[in-house]
Amino acid sequence: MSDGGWLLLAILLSSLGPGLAIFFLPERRYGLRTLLNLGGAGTKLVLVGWLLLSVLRGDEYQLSIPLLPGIDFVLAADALSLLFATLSAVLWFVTTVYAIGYLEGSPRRSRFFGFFSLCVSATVGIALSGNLITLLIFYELLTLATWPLVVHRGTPAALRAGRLYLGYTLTSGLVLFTAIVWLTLLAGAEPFVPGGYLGELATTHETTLKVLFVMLMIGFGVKAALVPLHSWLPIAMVAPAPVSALLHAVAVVKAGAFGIVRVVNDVYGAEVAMELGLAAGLVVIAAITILYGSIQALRTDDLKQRLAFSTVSQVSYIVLGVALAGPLGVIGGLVHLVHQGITKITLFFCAGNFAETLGIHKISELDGVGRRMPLTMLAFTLGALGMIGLPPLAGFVTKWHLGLGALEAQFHWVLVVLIASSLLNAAYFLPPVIRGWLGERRTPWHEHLVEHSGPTRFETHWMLLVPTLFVAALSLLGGLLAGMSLSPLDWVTLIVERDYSIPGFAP
Amino acid sequence: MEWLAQQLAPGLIYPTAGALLFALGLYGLIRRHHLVLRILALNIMGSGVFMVLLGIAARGEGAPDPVAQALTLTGIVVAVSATAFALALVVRLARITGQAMMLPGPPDDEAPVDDISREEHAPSAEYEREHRE
Amino acid sequence: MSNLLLVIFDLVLLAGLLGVAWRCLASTDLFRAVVLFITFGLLLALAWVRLEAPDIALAEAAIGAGITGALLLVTLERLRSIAVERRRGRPDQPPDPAGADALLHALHDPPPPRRTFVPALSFALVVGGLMVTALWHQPDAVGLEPVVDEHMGVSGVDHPITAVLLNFRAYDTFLELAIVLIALLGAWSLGRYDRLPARPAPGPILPGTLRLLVPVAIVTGVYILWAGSHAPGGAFQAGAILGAAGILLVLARPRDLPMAPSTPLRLGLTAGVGLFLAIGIVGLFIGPGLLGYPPEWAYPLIIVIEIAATLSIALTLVALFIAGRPAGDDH
Amino acid sequence: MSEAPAEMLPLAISGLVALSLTLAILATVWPRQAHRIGGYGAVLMAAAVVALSALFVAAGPEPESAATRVALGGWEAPLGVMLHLDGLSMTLLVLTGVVGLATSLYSLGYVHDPIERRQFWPLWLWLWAGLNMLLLSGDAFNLYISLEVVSLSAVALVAFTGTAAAVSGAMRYLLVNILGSLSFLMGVVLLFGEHGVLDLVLLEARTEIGPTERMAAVLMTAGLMLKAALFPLHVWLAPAHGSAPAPVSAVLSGLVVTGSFYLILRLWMGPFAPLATPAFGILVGLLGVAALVWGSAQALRSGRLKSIVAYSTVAQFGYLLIAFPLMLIESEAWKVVVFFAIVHALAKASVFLAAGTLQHAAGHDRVAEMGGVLRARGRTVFALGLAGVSLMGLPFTGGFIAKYLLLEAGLSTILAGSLIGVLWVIAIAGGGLLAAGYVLRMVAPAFHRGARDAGEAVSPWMDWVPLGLAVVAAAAGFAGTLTLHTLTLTPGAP
Amino acid sequence: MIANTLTVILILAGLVFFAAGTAGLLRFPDVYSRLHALTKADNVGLGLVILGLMLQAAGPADILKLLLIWVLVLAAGTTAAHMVAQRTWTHGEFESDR
Repeated sequence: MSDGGWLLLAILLSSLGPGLAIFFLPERRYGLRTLLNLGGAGTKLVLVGWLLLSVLRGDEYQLSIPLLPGIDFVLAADALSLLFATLSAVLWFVTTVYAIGYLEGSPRRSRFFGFFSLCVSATVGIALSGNLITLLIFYELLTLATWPLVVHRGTPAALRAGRLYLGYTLTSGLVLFTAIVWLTLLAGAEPFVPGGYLGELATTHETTLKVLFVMLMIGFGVKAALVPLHSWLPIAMVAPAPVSALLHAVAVVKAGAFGIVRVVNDVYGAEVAMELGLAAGLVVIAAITILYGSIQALRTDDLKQRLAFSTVSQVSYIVLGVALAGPLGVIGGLVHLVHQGITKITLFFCAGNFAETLGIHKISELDGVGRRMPLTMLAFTLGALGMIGLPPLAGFVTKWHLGLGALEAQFHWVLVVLIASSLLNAAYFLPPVIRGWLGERRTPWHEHLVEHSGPTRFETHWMLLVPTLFVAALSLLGGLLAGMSLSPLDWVTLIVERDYSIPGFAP
Repeated sequence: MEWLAQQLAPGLIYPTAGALLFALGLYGLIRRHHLVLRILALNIMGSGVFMVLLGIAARGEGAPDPVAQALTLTGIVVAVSATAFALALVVRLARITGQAMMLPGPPDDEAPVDDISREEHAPSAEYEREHRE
Repeated sequence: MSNLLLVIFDLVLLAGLLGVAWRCLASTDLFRAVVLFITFGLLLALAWVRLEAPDIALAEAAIGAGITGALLLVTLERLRSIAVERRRGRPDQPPDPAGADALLHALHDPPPPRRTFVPALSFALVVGGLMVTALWHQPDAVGLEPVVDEHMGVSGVDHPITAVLLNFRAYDTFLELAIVLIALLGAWSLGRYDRLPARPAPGPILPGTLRLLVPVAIVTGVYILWAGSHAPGGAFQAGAILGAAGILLVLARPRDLPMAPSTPLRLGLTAGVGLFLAIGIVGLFIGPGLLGYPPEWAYPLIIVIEIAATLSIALTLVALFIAGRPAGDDH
Repeated sequence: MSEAPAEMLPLAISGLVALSLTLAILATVWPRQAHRIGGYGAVLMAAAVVALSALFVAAGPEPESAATRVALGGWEAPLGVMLHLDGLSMTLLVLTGVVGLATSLYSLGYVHDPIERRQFWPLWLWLWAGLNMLLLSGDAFNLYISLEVVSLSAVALVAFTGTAAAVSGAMRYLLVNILGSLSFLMGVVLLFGEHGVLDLVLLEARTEIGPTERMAAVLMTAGLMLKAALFPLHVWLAPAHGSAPAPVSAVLSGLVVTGSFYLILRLWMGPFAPLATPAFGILVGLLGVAALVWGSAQALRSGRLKSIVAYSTVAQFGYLLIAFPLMLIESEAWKVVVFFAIVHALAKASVFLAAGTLQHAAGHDRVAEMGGVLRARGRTVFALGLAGVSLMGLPFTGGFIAKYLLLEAGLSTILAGSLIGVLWVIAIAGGGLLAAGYVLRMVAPAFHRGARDAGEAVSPWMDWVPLGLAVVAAAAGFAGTLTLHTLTLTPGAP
Repeated sequence: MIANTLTVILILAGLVFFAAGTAGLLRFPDVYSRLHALTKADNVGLGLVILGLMLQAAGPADILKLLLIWVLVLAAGTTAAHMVAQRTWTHGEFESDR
């Protein structure tokens, strides 16, 4: 327990503790469960904020418990982990509020929120893990914690989705497990070191490292939904809205991307990745995924399916950024980690609202919804435009830096891919927006929520609306105030500046 | 002649016979299916082992090795207690399944499972019926 | 010359043993198999006498042939009565006079199928052959006999086998008594004792002979127990003889067994094991170690343990013969 | 201070043996109080084992002279019987103590019928005493006798429920046990014939490669494989463990079978060490893979909860066989195997106990119809899931650490150049997936939509003990370093 | 010296009786005659053998023990014969004997 280790542990336990307590809470204890939930989320937010400020000042935080002779369970807080941890903490708080509203009166909520908190602790664990083995431990824990949420509804469809999800993730988990054991055998259980710790191994074990990289990519690729391994994500959309919002927009998918970022930057290091030609391979896969995701999104009529396919392609932006291995590319990739999280969660919240309030699942049913639910439709439009990458919004910042990164790394054809994908984004995001505002609703709305739990003061339950608007505002500010200090972009530049000694980087 | 006598010293013939008895018992165990016959086969294998042990003890001129004899005595008593319990089990199996032949395969999974922790231990019907006469 | 005679005797005896064993395992009628098995036991006792191991011969005859034979015969009788009972339970079957074909059914094992003959025989021959070759390669190693003689002075008894059993390797003997007890606990856990199906032989002959034989058996048993400290004999053989006497008593009056009160019966059964451990624990603190006796107290302690062991073994063997929990145990 | 614990050790070892035997005898003499004797005795025994392990670790001599040998009755090695305690037996004793305590507390609730209690507890305490003696014994013939004590009491407990399946399973188990013991005894007799000595340490000094050793090795290993139900000789395990009462099958799958494996390990590290050839290792490894596949396939197909878990025992023991070739190439791998066996025993015991509670609540254990009970009893299903996760080898459980070590051993054999190592690694990794398959079959119905019916009332012991044991199985992950350190204190280990 | 020759003669005579008893066992048609042969011939045979051994016996204790053996075998033999005869009389021949 070296210095400041207790803070990391406290962050982890702030969601694990309430989570386990909620498990054993009988169903009717509504008040205590909400208190525990929000209390946990709040404490985590405060602790992460404190950690953020102290890491900004440059303090060092580390916690290591001996697990096996020579192998330790290490938690460490560097700038990159803070980025992901803050994103998770903030969005967890918002999604908890949303989930409480969404699951009003539905059965088995203790079990839901128990696993929900387990998920977030696993995500924060992934963010704070100091070496590959700890990352693996939390990564597999995330699989176990998310499966019950995917099958929460208990319908045959949900269980089939769950089985597929487990099939993909467990198999890839085993490949990852074997790869990490092999790597630890070769290079020892080293903590993450910016610029990679493989050292002379890169020269002696050329082919082994290539094979290991492919295995690691398969391991992380499933959660990061790279093309051949992505088909579980759209099918897992059968889960309730808060699950698909937090997990499939933020926790699970980002965990995969975050793992790839760690491997490329902190295990192999940018130079070794470029030398072995791995970065180039990754760029190609990322590009394919971006295009494939967008095309698939076009073809589905179901709103959540479309958002799922858009997540598949958006996450590959992050992978693309990191794979470009140039400073600007990495900045583009990392900042998209935050922007995509915030924007996508807005879209999922809106989709959840439409489904919960008016029972709308298909895009074709969206005609004239703007008139019935103006605020949610506004948030949806902001999210959609952000995704497309219009200048004032967050999406633009990412695509701008990715473009510069591509030029810097001489991958000119990547620029074409970016432009094409932006057009495709527009192609599948604009029709719902246009339908929402300009469409005519001939038949009266089927008031699903009102029947269910009586009239609401605003257009829908306040606990559904407030989080949506909050997150929409965040995505707007992320774009507008990109230049300000403590904005996502600024923090990412700090990361790249401090942690990545990439040759020839002129701030 | 002398070589033959030396070869056929008890220290060699009896262990060999013991080994043959062990093999004979093993053969019987594999071939026969009736449980009582299988228990007999196991007893014969046991006697084979003890014959090898006492044959070894008889090697050399002096009195046979007391430790080996003590082991055999212990072995015999263990054999009789195992046989007694096995026979009690055979009788119980015959009472339940009506035959004392062990079917080769394991019983099917759908066999009725009555869990002891649930049923109160009422004196079994047949016990009552017998005692009433 | 006499060595040659002995060799001939050995060969004839072993041939007889193997022949009887083969016939016993090959016979289709169980009653014949059991009778042959008892003969096998007696021949075995003869073999142990030939190998100058009188203790083992005594034990083999009393336990191996006697008690095991009795257990087997009573099991056959129980199987027969179960078969008759089941047949009586099925009205559709033709009534059978004295359960003759039931006897046929329960105590008859059809000859095994031909196809398993070759693999079984070859497997057994391979195992036997390997063992014989291993045994033939063994040197004429001298066993632990000299070591035992060295320590005989301290062991408290003059007979080497009793010294090994109750002093040098007391732990094994203790566990052996425990195994006999566990076998009984196992038999008792299977179910309550069911009335012995043996049909009492009418007429005064059996009770009369018993009145003559049982006292003689008890005197012999006690003699063998006492003789154990300096001559072949000891607790297990004595226990077996007393057990045999008990079984004879049970056979004489199968219907109305005495309602043995539960606690004294249990105390009797565990006397051997309990006393052995108690003295062993005392030995742990004041003696040389667990299950060890202070040298000067060795002889009396061994005698006390032997008496308790004989009592326990006799009771356990009789209870195993009855093979059912006494009714008293369940109230 | 460091030498005081070393002197206390012999007394503590004899004391533990004496205590376990006294408890068994007391329970036999006073059947009406047997369950109280059993309950308090279990706590006492667990405390004694923990104290002994504390003494052992405190004494902590360097590996060569770590073994503490106690001469029973004061008679030294060739003549008397020696008790032998070293790292290997100490860790397994602690495992026996933990699982024994959990099973005893569980049985307080499970066997509540006054008449059955009187039969159950004496047999169970004799079984526990037999296991302790088996782990402590250092004499070949004494091992045979302890094996007999364990086998007889185990068979009696399997036949305890009195159903047709239980009694026929027990009969098959008894025949297998007697055959195994006799072949083990024949091996001991052959060694005694050759060397005239029974003590394992003296035997190890005198054995060299010869026909007798080879024959004795074959016989003793075959006998023990029969008892440990290792692959080719495993047919008896599923019906016996499947139909026994829950606490009994927990102990059987956890301790009794692991005890026999411990003996195989002890023999192949001691007297038979020179005989192990790579070809033999590969053969055993292939058997292990076959066990893994066959066991998992049966578990995926079987319809009853407890037979799924029983078949999974056969499968998981495939791992122990796979590890044999690893041991021949990488000498440190034997510690990994023992750690895996320990973690498997903990996890398997808690799965069986949880299955027992569910069966008690539902009145039957057909998986297809247990949805209602599974949905109602969240705590037991959580225990089942947590222990199942440990069986799968997923993180934050002992199973994960064990699988990590196994994979590390497998990969280092590949790095050392043996090509067959790839098969071992694939089998080890793939095994976890198969385990996920059948654990999911047990846990998934809990997440189906449908009615919740809590079934019969269940005593608090039966509700909380499986969860406690599952948490202990998970926490075993953190005890990795301590266990491996204790295991190194085994002299004579490669 | 005479004792040895006497012993040999007595034991040989005993063996003759044993042989007769066994021949009777194999040749006689039904249970009762076989019982008859066994108990009569073998007991006399045993008596002669024990008489022969008594000559070799060391002290009076051994002689009495030998005598005790003979008495016990006589008692056991007669009871067993009676039991077998009675069972055959009441329950008919054993299946295997038919």
